[in-house]
Amino acid sequence: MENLVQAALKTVNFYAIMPSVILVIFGMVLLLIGVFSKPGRTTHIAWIGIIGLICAAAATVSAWNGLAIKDIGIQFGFADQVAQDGFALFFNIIFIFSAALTILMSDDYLRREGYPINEFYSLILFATAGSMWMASATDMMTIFLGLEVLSVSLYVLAGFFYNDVRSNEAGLKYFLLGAFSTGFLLYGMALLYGVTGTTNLSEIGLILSSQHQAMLGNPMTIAGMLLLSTGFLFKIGVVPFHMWAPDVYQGAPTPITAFMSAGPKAAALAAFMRILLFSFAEMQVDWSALLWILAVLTMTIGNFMAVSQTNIKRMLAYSSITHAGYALVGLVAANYIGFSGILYYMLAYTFMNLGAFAVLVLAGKKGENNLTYEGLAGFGFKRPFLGVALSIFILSLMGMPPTAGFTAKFYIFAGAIKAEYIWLAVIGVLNSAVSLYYYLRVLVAMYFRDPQEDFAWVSMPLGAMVSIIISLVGVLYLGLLPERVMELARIAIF
Amino acid sequence: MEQIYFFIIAIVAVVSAVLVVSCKSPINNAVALMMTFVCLANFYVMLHAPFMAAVQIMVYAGAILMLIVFVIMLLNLNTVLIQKTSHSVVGAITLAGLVFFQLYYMLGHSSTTSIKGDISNELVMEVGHTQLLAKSLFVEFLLPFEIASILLLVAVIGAVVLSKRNAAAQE
Amino acid sequence: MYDKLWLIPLLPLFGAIINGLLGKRFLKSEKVIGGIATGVMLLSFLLSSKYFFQLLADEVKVHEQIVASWMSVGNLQVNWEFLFDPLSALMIMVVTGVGTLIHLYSIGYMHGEAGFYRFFSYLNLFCFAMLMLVLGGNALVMFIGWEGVGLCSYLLIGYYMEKKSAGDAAKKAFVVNRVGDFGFLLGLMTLFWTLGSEHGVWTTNFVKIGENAHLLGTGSVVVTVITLCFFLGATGKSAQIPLYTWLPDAMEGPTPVSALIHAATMVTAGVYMIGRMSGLFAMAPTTMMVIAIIGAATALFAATIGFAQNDIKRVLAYSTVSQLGYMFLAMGVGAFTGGIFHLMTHAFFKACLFLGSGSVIHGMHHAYHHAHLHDDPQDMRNMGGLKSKMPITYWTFLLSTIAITGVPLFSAFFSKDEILWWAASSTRGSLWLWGVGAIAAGMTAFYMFRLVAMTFWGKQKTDARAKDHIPESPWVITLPLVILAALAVVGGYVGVPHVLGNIGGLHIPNYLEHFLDPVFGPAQETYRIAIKEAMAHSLLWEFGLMGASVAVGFLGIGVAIWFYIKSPELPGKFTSKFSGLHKAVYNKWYIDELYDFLFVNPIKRCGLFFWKGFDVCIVDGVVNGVGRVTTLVSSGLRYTQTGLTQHYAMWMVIGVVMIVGFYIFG
Amino acid sequence: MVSIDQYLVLSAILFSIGTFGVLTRKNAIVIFMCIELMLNSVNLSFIALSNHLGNMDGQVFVLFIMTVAAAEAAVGMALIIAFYRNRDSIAVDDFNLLKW
Repeated sequence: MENLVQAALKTVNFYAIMPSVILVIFGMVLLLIGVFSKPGRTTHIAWIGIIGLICAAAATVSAWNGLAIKDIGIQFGFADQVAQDGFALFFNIIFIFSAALTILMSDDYLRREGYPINEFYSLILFATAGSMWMASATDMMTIFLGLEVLSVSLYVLAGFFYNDVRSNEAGLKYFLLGAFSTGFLLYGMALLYGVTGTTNLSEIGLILSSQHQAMLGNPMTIAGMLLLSTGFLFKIGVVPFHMWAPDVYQGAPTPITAFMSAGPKAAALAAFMRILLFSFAEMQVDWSALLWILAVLTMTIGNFMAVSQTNIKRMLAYSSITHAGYALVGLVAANYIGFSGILYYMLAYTFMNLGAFAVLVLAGKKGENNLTYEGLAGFGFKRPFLGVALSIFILSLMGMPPTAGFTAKFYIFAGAIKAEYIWLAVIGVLNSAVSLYYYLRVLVAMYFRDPQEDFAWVSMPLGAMVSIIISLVGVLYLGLLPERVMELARIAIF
Repeated sequence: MEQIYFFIIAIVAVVSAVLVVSCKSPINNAVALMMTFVCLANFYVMLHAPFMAAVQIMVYAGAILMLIVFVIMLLNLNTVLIQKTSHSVVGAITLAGLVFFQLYYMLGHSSTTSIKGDISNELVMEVGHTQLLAKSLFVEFLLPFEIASILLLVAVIGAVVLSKRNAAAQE
Repeated sequence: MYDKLWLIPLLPLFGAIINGLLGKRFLKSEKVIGGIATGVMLLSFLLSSKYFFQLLADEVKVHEQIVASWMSVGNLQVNWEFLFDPLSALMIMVVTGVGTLIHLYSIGYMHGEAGFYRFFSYLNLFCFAMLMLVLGGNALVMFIGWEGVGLCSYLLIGYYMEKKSAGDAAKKAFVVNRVGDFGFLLGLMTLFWTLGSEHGVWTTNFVKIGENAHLLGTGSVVVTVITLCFFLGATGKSAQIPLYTWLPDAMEGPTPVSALIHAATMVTAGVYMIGRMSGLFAMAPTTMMVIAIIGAATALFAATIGFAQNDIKRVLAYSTVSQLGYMFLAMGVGAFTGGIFHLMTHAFFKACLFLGSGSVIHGMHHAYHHAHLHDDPQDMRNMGGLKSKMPITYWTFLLSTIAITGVPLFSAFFSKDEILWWAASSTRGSLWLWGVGAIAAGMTAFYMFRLVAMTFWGKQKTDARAKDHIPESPWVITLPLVILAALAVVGGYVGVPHVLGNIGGLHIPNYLEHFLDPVFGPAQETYRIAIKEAMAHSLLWEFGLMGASVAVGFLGIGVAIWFYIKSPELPGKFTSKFSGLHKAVYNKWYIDELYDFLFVNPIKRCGLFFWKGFDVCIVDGVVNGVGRVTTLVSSGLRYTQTGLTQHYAMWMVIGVVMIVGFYIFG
Repeated sequence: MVSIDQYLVLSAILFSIGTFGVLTRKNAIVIFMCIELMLNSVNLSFIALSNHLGNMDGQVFVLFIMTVAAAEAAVGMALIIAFYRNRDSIAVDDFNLLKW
């Protein structure tokens, strides 16, 4: 038995998963602090959570520098279970931002809605750690467990308002459909395991490339890949696996909606990308063709459905489906511009979407029944700063230059054009023109309708303001001077 | 002999699986599901994985299913919820049939890898299944194992949070 | 040498930010807010002038300036860069010059409005975007300006947000513009892709595009497609058929906005863009022909609609559409200089006309307000005889009207003549185009003098309670009018055609052509766009055509005066002076009726038909129809989202089955 | 000797039955049970393949799937109870507030 312990210890490399370790530790510390705090007092817990995220960010940056100093692209840990590379670290930053912005906007919101519960923040930290494992995992098992940590946290968070029927419903729907999709995901993994005899992504890639004829054309391989993809496409919210998204996004607490549409989506994309690149690089023709169709469907259907919505949260849910479609375009392109474009896009989307949600969190009354177009009538005049901020986020979602949304879309579509998917790019641009119909309605409501409300309930708590300002800076920085971040995204691609 | 045993157990498993989806009462569903679990445990033994069989019984039949049964009892669903028949049974049968047909076709036209590992049935007999499994689990898959612990922690927190009752109202 | 170029657009942005952030809480005073906004524009104008004159003296005419690197994607490097050449120099002079005057004017016009600070903030923001558009050294920086002006236009049209029509008009403008923008982006993408993947030149830089455009091959399909896409973008922004409908509706905005955005600057962006990429457009004869035809058709068509309008601003709006048509006609026949020339003179006289109409509306509004009436201050049928009430407004308005009608020696005479001359005699033109243009010129003369007659001449038809309270506007309003009117009169002398410049041994050169030659010369030379040999040195042709178009113009003026001034007054005079000649008077009356029946009514009906029939029904119908279909499809699709978990699960399984089935069996 | 294919086909059968159940049953708990059935069929595949291929990875995977199933069961039951408290029902047809 002595040997086993030694062998096990040899594989341990906490440095490779440092950011997530920090988050897990902080998550547990938050639970403990929660025990000793007065019920209903959660502000300090939120800020300690922020400190945890800052530490994780510092660990990520230092890991990045470490890689740069040692001049290596990738570093493995835990017997090749995880990799620490630019790709994982860039996504870590996206997850940290989305978690931090979510926590910042939540504190006041939770009190307003009557659920000041400290476990909320722990769950967000755990979900973020799960995302990080997904992005850095190089083994199907680790990916699966990361995915489950993330999903289970999100099931709870979506149903977090236990007295609110809508929140219950959102949580339950997400849970049932998520578990269902997990079934397909696992079946795919089992088939791949059967074909290759391993669960390690690189080894799968190796076997699938060394035995071209025998393995690549094998229906089991293809079915395995497709079923596996299904699971990830579900999480990303790609048509026709998107149907849970609007309902869940609408019913979940607003900060969680914001969180779900940015961080976890990016995590699923990250894991999906790594699987496609590590394991199925040889089958690129197959999955590009599939994703081409799905990207077009996702962009178009998401857009069309968004047009007739009246609830802004739900509209943003469809818009987030559409944005997932744009991100897929980069995956279809399958060149390094497309891939680094996805990284860049997800970061930009995190800022603009979370920023928009942060404003909506403040604009909502208790129960949030006023988050419709009519409910925002005249908001821009009553609350000038929030109005301008929301306008900038909406313009960015629309893809107006010089905001982050424009540069991100430009990047993605440039990748598609480079890969000669000119029609895909055209459809994408056409879709972003259609998206105007519904984004514009927010601006019209805010600036061209007479105020029906006095918006007296709109306060400006510190946390939410910080999150709005961070998002604004992010959106404008990525729009005006994207060069440095694009460079990082480029380095991050293997 | 083994073939015959396999078929018998397989038929029981399939029949109980059908009962899981067709019985009207949730309790009966649960019992049928238990039956399926036990059949699967049988297969695990046949596949030289006795430890998995034990875990199957303990975790699935013992823990998960008990939890489900408790909830059914707690909500008193046997009487509360009358099963409505679904209007899309035909569609569902078609879809499930298609799923099966595709899987079947796929299995029939493909082969698993020819690269074989070094864990033969004889080795399992000799060293013991549990030890081999532990070696794999704690050396190669230590990280997923750690993550699993976090997962369980998350599940506990989740269950605690969700079963709070009107905490907000009391404040 | 031009190292502070970036300040020119940034100054207005700075003003916009200050007014936007501090205007409501801290500045409050209208004078301070207006002063800041006008001040930054004035500074910007002074800086532009400095550089403009530097450029005049400079040997090198094209200057590229990279401010910072923006993004690099693959082999493509996009910079924040400016391009300063004669074309952009001229444009920034127009934008900042006219812009400053209109800012000044707005201080008076917007006096007492609720969102005073907001208005000036938007207006400054608009100028920033417009200057970015004009100075942008690559297509993406231009696109920022392109989208930015659209956005500001949207905000300003919807400025009177309490009016529902304003909000609708704003939305319409934005949506239609976005259709155009889509064309722009599509063209850019195709150009970028073709140049890059087939010729290895990944660029969006205008200079590089110009240098490498020839790689695409003259008249090739891809060039035609690219330029047609760009032209679609231009029709959206510059209100050409079929995307023009938003412009007349845009008159819901405050009048200075109409003057600045919807007459002088933003709507000319399409013309500017074609000029900027003249090298590319010159390579696509088909596109050029399409542009010329659309331009001529729009010029004629919008002029027709102008007959039937009674709202003073809508007449001017259709007139703008029509004049923009001229500019496109010029671009289409290869008279790039002529197009830009007309753009410039049009900026002067049309801004003056709009501001003048604003002054009238301001006066009428004041009078109605004084008399507690709620009549429409923009309805010309309630005006008339304002000549004596607002003399400065009247004279500036009249001078600009004379200028627009192309009366010799006024500015539009030179610019319009150059366009028409090229339309007839260019290697890309034809006499048909000239004919259409000349008829449109006659119509322009007609409806413009109809406007003057109904507004300033004749009897005052204003409600008696209000008629004595119409004041002349304050100096901040009239000063810009005077300056613009002066420019409208003399602005044309920078581009005197050779044939006239040489009369009597004067030797006035065509300064403008010479100045813009570094920009347009290469394209015209390379693709042999010039005057046809047969007509090149024929004074007969040139004077003949000039004479004909001038004659048509005078005919229009004459008809207008006849219909709207002469005949309604004649009967009165007759009855008072020669009471015995009642019968003749009555006969005269009948003749007028006959005229009305034979000419006036058909023309009016024609205008009404085009306006109500084509414009409102078909074009609007299509625009709205697309929207309605989208909504319909959307609400149809929406019902797939039944809320039932199992339906969702079913869709997932269907997806899986289809995908797997496709790959396994396919 | 039972061949690997027999196990895999049995697993496919169970998976399809589970899918059918998810698509037709109205009771959320029963749907969850059907999902468990699907996961079990995957487990069977994994263990059969693991035995066939002679390596342990598949069995380790099954251990994790069981852990996940337990975690999901805990959270899922909590969600079901919370929903039941507010709506007095766990029929999926009653998850109908969020739609369109």
